[in-house]
Amino acid sequence: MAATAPPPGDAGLEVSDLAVSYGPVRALRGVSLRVTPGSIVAVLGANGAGKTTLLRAISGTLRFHRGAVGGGVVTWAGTRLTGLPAPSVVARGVTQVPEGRRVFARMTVEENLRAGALGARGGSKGAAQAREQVLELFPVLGERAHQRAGLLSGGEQQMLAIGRALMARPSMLLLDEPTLGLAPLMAARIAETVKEINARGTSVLLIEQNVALAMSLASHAYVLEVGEVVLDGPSADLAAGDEVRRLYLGIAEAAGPAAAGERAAGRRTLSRWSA
Amino acid sequence: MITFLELLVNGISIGAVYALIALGFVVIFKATEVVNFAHASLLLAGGYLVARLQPLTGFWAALVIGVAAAAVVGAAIEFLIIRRANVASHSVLAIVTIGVDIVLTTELTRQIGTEILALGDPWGDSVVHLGEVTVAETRIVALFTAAALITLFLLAFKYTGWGIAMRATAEDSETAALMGIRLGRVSLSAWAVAGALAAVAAVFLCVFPTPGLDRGTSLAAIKAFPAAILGGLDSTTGALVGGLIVGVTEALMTGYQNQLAFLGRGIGDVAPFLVMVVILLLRPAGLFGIRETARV
Amino acid sequence: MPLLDVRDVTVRFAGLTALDGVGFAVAPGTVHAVIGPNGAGKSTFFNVLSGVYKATSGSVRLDGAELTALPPHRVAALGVARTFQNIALSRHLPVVDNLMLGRHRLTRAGFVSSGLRLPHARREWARHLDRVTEIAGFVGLGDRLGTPVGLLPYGVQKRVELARALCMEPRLLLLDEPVAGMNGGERLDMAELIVAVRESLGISVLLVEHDMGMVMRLADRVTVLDFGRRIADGTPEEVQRDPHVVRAYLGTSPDQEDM
Amino acid sequence: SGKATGGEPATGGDGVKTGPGVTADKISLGMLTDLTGPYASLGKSITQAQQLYFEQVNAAGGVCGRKLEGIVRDHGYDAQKAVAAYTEIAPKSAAITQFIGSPMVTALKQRIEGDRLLTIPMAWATSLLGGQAIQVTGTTYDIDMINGVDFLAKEKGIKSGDKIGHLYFEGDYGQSALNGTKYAAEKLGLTVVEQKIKATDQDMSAQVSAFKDAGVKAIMVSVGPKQAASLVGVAVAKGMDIPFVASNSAYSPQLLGTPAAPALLKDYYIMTAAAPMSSPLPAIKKLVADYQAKYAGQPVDSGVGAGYSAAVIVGDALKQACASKDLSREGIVKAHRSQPSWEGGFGTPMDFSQIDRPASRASFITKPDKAAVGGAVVFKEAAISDLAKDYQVPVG
Amino acid sequence: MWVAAAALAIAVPFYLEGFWLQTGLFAMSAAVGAIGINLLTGSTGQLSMGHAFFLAIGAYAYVYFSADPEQGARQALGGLGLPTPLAAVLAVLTAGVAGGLFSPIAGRLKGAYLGIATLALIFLGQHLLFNATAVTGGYNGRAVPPLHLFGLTFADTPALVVMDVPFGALERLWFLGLLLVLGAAAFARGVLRGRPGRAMNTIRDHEIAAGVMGVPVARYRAGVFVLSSMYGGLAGVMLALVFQRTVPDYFGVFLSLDYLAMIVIGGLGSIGGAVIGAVFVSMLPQLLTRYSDSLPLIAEPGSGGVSPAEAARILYGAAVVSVVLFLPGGLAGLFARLRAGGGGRTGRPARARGLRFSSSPTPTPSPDTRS
Ligand SMILES: Nc1ncnc2c1ncn2[C@@H]1O[C@H](COP(=O)(O)OP(=O)(O)OP(=O)(O)O)[C@@H](O)[C@H]1O
Ligand SMILES: Nc1ncnc2c1ncn2[C@@H]1O[C@H](COP(=O)(O)OP(=O)(O)OP(=O)(O)O)[C@@H](O)[C@H]1O
Ligand SMILES: [Mg+2]
Ligand SMILES: [Mg+2]
Repeated sequence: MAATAPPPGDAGLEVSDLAVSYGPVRALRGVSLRVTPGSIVAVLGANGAGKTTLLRAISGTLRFHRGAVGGGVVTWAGTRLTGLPAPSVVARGVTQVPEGRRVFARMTVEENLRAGALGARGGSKGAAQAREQVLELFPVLGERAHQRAGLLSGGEQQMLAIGRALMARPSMLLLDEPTLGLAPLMAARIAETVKEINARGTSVLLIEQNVALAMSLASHAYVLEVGEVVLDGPSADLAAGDEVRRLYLGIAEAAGPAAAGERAAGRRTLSRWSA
Repeated sequence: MITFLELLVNGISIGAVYALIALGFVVIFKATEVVNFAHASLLLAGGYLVARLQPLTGFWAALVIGVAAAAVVGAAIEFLIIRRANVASHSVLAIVTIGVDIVLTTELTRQIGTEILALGDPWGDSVVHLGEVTVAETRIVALFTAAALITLFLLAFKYTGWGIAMRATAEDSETAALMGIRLGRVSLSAWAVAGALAAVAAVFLCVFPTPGLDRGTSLAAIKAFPAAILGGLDSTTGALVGGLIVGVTEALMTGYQNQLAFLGRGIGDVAPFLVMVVILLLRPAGLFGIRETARV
Repeated sequence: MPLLDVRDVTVRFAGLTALDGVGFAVAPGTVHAVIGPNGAGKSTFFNVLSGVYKATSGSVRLDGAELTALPPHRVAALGVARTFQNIALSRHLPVVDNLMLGRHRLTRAGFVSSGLRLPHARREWARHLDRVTEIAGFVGLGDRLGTPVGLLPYGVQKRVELARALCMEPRLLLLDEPVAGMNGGERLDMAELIVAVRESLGISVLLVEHDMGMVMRLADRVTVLDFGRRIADGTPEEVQRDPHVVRAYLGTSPDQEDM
Repeated sequence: SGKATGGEPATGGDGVKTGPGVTADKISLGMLTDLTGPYASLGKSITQAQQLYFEQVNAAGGVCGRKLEGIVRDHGYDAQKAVAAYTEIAPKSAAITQFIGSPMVTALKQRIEGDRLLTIPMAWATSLLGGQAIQVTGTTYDIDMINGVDFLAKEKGIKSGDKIGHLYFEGDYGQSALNGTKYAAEKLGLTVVEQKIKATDQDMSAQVSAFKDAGVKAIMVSVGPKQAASLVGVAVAKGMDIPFVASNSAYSPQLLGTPAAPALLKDYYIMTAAAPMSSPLPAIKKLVADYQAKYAGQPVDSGVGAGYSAAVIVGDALKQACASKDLSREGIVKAHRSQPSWEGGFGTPMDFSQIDRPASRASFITKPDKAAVGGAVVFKEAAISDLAKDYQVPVG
Repeated sequence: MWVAAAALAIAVPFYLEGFWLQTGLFAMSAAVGAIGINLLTGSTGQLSMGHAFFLAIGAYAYVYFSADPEQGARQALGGLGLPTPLAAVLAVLTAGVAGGLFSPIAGRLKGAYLGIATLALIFLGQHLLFNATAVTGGYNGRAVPPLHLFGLTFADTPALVVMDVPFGALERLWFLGLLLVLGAAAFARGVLRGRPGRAMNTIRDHEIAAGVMGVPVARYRAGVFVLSSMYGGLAGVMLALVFQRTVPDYFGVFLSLDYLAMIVIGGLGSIGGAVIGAVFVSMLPQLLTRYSDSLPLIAEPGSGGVSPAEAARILYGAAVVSVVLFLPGGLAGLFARLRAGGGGRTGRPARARGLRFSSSPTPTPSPDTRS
């Protein structure tokens, strides 16, 4: 959230024609997208569409999953990120909050935050500043500073994960499903926080299943389907499009609970087991 | 009573040496979650280097160079093998270190051959009299060294970025990388530190009251296992306490073996392991180890 | 008589009270939701129910049988099955093996009879494999039985978890955030599945979920926890109107207001 | 199948009956040694000395017109490897000139006797006595210790009522030696304070404390060189001014390069049946010269003497057997056992005709000496103490 | 192919000399032991460094149960003089009981902690072997009574000649050994593929989930430990029969480590892997020693270079390391891949997998993972 404004005329984050495979599994094919400096861009898509893979390719963590970039490039502020190891990506100001929080369970909250600052530029003064801002965003982390992170609740862990990533004072934040498993209130809080982080100058690439929330945050959205970008555009336009509503936004919910119940009962039955 | 005190002091003094060895295990375990069975061979390598250099350079220079060289050996193991091992489980890596240990120990014992190499340390066979009890000066030095190093590492793990990086890496290397931690460096430094610690421990293992380094020296490292475990594999304080418990148990059981003849002679070698089992029954993660509380 | 009767359950961790005198009852054949902010103690409560944690005090009775002092496998033996908030499957094993594990409590073959492949062990295996196949088909995993779980997408893995729980032929099914991380279509699918389970098998379902739409649609009754305490209990409509609940959990965001 | 024809004794063209390991021009001799385990130093010296002997004999025309050939197998002091190595080389050996490790010899004792294969163990435990084929050379550990206790009583002022300590290794070696000490102590009215250790133990501080506490007046030492050095070093540092009497395995010349040297040079005695390498005996002088010529720069320790004399014993048995035109295994063992007073020039005469007694009861007493070849010099010539004379050796 | 393998196995004793038979028998014993520890370490994820202890229990219990009491010159040796097959069965059970006695530890600990805790068994075991002389014979060990089964004695005497080949102890034991290995492997396979195997794998992968699914985790851990101990005990009995003598020094730490090396080299969690690893680890030093004369690089013993035993150790250590570095899945995985690849072409593994503790082979997944 350090307000390192991108150089003028800069392209922000640019992904072009990216292909990624895990051994024989081709997870991404020719994906191109861009995040203009200072904006929030959302990526939507069904489970397994390749959203996480996209973030891994940007942050340089594919190798932890035996995946490899098969073609295309990722650039940030004009420099090429493809092929760099994760710490070098962090050093260039791009930080990812991993899917599923992944806090260091055996370390205290405080130590988790310190770990987040390890790859940052700017020395201890910068770290102290970042810490202050993180605690301002998430006061609960201050209250629980000396508790082991593994014992926090899911929401608390999600806050810690975001806070930890902010400790590196990124200019580009990659968020992978930050509201996963969060209570409505908390999800809203996180959304607010993302807005606030963005307002302070950090660009955000957001992956989110809660489409309504994603659309309300992002200025632009991309829809991934089986490793390919099938739709993109300003989020307002996308949210209005029928096809998207039906396919990805689960608007069929509108049919109501009773209808769902009937359909299910009609389609699926399981006999009782008698031993 | 004098005997008891003397045995106690002996036990504490040898325990300090075990603690130093155990500390090496703990450092690697904390940083990589690997139980390093190659520690025994690192020990032998460190001792060997010091012993070989000592006639040429004198003890202190040999110690410095030897410790540095052992650190390089440790780092080389990490760089050439551990880093490249394509495993999902830390237990498998532990078994890999057994392989490393076999190769290194075989080659080193071949080099050592039939010799008993003196370390040429400045303490010689002088002893310190504490009342009626005598202890070797080397052991007093070992005790202070162990206490100092252990405190140092305790603080380092808790408060330095290096310590936090190590622990983060041990827990979840991918996420650590996302924090900008350079995994290779962390693991390399852990192994280098373990190598250096092994060399220091080897020095104290091979000076008076032992005549010197020989091919059997590395076997003593086995005693550091119960020391490391009963203290808690991830605890530096545990290494110290564990080392002392093992040393004292061993010394007392050995010293009183005539009174304990019904347990069979040579019980002194078994006793530390029995103590370890009892402690693990009561505290499965060791005295100072953190019990893994799984959350689902 | 309620199927599940929870009275005054308290769980303390060093310096933290995760559950504080919680009590409620679940009627047979109903879907009962437990909701609350993050860290309210919902998963802790599930852990108590399934024997993973010991309650500091209080009692949980299933059909009159006291559960609180039992280890997890004894609780399972009484017919309590659950899924996990974070997927807990054997990633390297194929789906079918993960599901067959659900049959563990219903089968008997031990080391000796399996090792010697005694006829009754083989018959047992075949019989239960049939049922597992049936359940897999019901859940929509019929064509994935041979696939290692680790290769399946997250949403499908969630369904494997549900199927594994069903394979235990439970009387009480605990679902910890079954649709977290799913998109709209998948959520719908899962909701249908839960309805179908309840209707086909008539078992009780205890549901922890943050998706309020889903809770409102599925639950017959809702208990709300906050800071380990029960702050509300009632039908979905009652709970939704409860000001405590709105303040602590739902918030006053506009889309909730007009719901 | 090739296995169908067994290795039955046959008679060669020269009228000499032959058995396994003997062909028309070659006699193969097995050597089961330790070159990589705890006894590697001993094993190396023994093996080299024996190879030196074979070379010398072959240069002089061999035995019975046949060249001697050694088959070396290194078992690294591992029982399984030793058993495997024995299984491999026994069918092709006429005798075994060295077999290191009493646990290994014990493990194979029945098979060796069944195979009638003359074997010289490089171990001196009484448990190895009692068979026709296995020949323990010189004294056993217990007799050395009896002679040692006798020496303490006669020359070091140990008297009835005193306590003496004994530090010994777990196993055959230590146990045999302890038996000797106990026997002598009982005869002389002494009390034995025992301390048993393992080969992996390094630091003898606790043991010294226990000895000191018990007030021992002397300590018998039946451990490895390293432990002996630690014992003596710690004891002297703690101000125990007492004599130490050691079995021959509890000393190695390398110790004189360690901090324990002064303590060892002070009051440390080593009991041995073979004359030390510094002895002026002509046979030993020649051996030392030849060995140093062939293996320049390598230490001439007691293993050289032990190995060489064992090879000579086997060589002499082969020569005897040749004289009676029977190089079958039976013939070799019989020829060997027909020598009641063998004298190879290595210090003590040996009696090979009795299977249930050690070949000799006389021990040299030697002392460490930096300048001497092999690091030890004779302190007292070989002699049989009165105690040892009457001693009934436990067999098996 | 199976017929050819069977024919080969049966023909071996008619052609190969004692050394080979003995080496083969050691490998068979090791195979049984390795299958046992693989059930524990490979399939259940429980590291054990105490396997040698159970081999010792098996070997010594067999001797004690089958030998007649003996009044030696220095020490009396106890014995029950039971029929030898009964003694063998009881010995295996005794090893199981010994494993059961350790179950408070085996059921509660895991990973490195259990590994090092089991090290205590080795030291305790050595202490007992050396000190309980009336049973064990102390440092001398004891002679092993040959097995009598169906009127056949598994010893060199009485002499037996089959098709002109003298059938000594080794030849006779060969067939028994083969049967035992096959039986042990078949049993383990049944266990792994059956209900217990799934429970074991889940304990390895997710302990809490296993408990919640109704698996009594501690009891299962203890049970697998007992089973693996019994395999160790059987391996010990076989070893004793081949050795014909028990030697206490043999059952030390290094033997335990050898077993761990076997299962890693062979392939964790797989039965075939355990057998292949056992053969590799037990044959390698023997072969190198035997052919030391004709191998380049290896020096004549005593000549100062790398001796055969040293070369064997180094190769063995290097094998453990390189398998993990280059052969995920161990030798068994390599064979499986070669087979899958139709011999020449290496079958591309569906998804590069690291070495892991696992059981059944992974079927080819479908790349299509759309939900
Ligand atoms: N380590 C891996 N090895 C093999 N295939 C993988 C691996 N990780 C992901 N995949 C596959 O790559 C594809 C994309 O997965 P990814 O995790 O990127 O999806 P996602 O859009 O993030 O899904 P979700 O919403 O479930 O998080 C999927 O088909 C998945 O099965
Ligand atoms: N094993 C434990 N030790 C200590 N504290 C714990 C433990 N398990 C849970 N807690 C604490 O108990 C509280 C309740 O946690 P729990 O996981 O039950 O919350 P939850 O209601 O499931 O939240 P979420 O909706 O985020 O999953 C949290 O504050 C958490 O930190
Ligand atoms: Mg994802
Ligand atoms: Mg929860």
